[in-house]
Amino acid sequence: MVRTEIAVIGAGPAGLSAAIECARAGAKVTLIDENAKPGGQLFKQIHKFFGSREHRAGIRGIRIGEQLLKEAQELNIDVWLNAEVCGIYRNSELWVVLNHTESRLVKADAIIIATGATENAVSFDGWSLPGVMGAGAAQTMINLHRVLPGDRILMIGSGNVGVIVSYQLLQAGADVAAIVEAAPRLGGYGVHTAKVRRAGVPFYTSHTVLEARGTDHVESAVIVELNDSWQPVSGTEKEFTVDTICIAAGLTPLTELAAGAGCQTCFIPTLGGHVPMHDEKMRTSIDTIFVAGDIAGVEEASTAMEEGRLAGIHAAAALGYYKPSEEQRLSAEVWQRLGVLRSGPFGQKRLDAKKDILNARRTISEKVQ
Amino acid sequence: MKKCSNCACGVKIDGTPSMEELQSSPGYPSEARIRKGPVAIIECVEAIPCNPCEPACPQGAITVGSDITALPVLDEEKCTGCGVCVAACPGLAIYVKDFTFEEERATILFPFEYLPLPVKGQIVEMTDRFGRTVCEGEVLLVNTSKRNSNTALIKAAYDKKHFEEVVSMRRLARA
Amino acid sequence: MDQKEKQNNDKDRLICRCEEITLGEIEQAIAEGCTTLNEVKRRTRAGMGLCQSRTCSKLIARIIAEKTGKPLSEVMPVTSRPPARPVKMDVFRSGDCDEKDN
Amino acid sequence: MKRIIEHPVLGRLEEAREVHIRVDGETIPAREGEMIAAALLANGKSVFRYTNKRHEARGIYCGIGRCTDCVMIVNGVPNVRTCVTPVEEGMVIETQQGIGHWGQEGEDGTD
Repeated sequence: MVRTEIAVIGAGPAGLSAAIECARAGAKVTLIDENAKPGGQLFKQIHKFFGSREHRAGIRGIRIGEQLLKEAQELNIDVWLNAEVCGIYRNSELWVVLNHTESRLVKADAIIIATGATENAVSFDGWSLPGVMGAGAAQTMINLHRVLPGDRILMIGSGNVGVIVSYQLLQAGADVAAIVEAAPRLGGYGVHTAKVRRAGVPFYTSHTVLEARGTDHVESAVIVELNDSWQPVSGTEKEFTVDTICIAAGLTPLTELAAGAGCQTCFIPTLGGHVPMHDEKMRTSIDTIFVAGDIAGVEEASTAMEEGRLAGIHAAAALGYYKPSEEQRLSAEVWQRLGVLRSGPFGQKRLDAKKDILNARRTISEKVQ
Repeated sequence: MKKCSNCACGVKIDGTPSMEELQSSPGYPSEARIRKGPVAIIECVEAIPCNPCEPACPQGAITVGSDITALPVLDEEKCTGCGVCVAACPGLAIYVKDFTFEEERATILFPFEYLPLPVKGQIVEMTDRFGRTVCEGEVLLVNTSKRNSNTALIKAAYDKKHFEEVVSMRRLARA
Repeated sequence: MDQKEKQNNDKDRLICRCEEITLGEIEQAIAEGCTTLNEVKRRTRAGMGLCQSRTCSKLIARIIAEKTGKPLSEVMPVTSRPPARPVKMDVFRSGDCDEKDN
Repeated sequence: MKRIIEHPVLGRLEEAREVHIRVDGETIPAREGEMIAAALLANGKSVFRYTNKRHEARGIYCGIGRCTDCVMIVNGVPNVRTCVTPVEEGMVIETQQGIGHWGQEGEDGTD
């Protein structure tokens, strides 16, 4: 059995930030990730981030990832790679499988779960054909592995992921035939949609994908218009010759470890579905377990990093590494930056949803008392 | 694409802001200012938390304010059209256009993140907000300064008749 | 394609990619009384494959919610148990697993 | 399907040592350390397996090891997630039929 003070699960933007804060506070931290490289999905984010200078606005996600890794290295954080956390026991023990072959038990005084989210599916005829993939998969292929999954792409979903990945597919040298959105209005930021629109990519609002055609690979895609009650209007089908269909239909928090550990969840559709209840300190219904990033409600990398910091500060404080006054001061700084990121019409919805989680957590802790 | 293709549906349907949305936003310069010479055209019409344009401007001509979700406000008298904001905008939503470049031609400085890059003197297809070719353009400058972290800045001259529509150039075919 | 033909086609549409369970099979399970993800899973094997329902659980939840009128919050989630990742049996003979047993 | 050599943001693809893997009996080049799925895509292969019941083609779907759609038989081990398993020199990879099988085809050296 390996002893550590704080175990952080997931080395994406939230987990890295959390581990950095824990180490800064002086805690012994072990950062565990199932991938061969740390960074999570951050190294796929090759666009410049929004926010202000304190959120590293204007810097590409991939550079922010490099900065975080450098900080983690300078703080001598113990990083375990190719390490899958398969279960959490007794609120403090992690079952870790190394390189798919070897079991390890890690005992920690506090655990921060930052496992991120998984892409939602959309089912349609032919959606299991090779060539139909998550938008995130296409993004992984082009930006991490530097391989184009196809030459001509149809994107399903106009949220930020859909439009950003469309833009990045164009940058990688592919063509994007169209972006299809079931809702009557586009989901992503206007600056993102404008970038792909001026590259000639058309948007089809109130449309959905009906079918992927092809034998062993996608050869074309059929889309159809939706009426006001979201039903397909027959006769409005359009066929696009494409070799790839990307699905960007939102994300769902990866809560299996938290739920398996016994953390109570609540259902918040705006943030992706079931999320572990947590308080202002990012602490779940189990006192030793914290969450941060997309698992705590799907937002974006900038907010994930701030939440990671919060979880790190409070986990370290829970182990006595900060005096309450210091903890409060550091936490207030992060909350201020989070408040800024959650402002405006896009942020407000997430802010309200976050409040629902905090209220749910408060209710259960009152019940306990 | 639905209902109209040319149109004033706006950014949430067409994906690109309509002229109405642009002209009623505080970052879009007045007709009078445009006629005086190079000026920043800020095509940011949606309140998102973002403000790198503000500190980037050496003239202090762009204000977002403490609520960084506010739209950038252009002080068109202070703006010299220097173009620093063009590369600073993470959304690639700022251009500098010069109506006074020549008798017949205006110029645009725009961000471009595709390969291959054009070369100085090359004739390219200038495109509008919908990606349609509007007219030819002559590339005057290709700035690949490291400071802009791989966002190239391209300056091109094009027919003044299309002053407002042109925002970019068509991607060039890959070898 | 007329509406009926379309509906028949829909029945063949895959929902669970791993176990190759169709919309028709899931609707059948619901018709037979399944009202949660866990119940549909036990009845049809949808979500029991290699990916452990990571891809299809939300799709199935929506189908159940639509057919039964139950809110999504009550239909989801599936019970999570270790291992959270596919693990080879060999692993149980390795390292700390032995230690834990002893 | 091809490698992205020049990229406007990421720059030129770094040189990597070339390794060779055997895919269904055919030797193909790969970049050392890259994921099997990426090497296959770069070589124009997008069908990684055929399913058990409907015998339908499958390939990359999630690309990050969650969906298990891209599994193949790697060095005689079935159900290996190729999108998160790096290539190694001499690796033997087979298109998986159904639930696959243990042991390599042609292990006796006849190929």
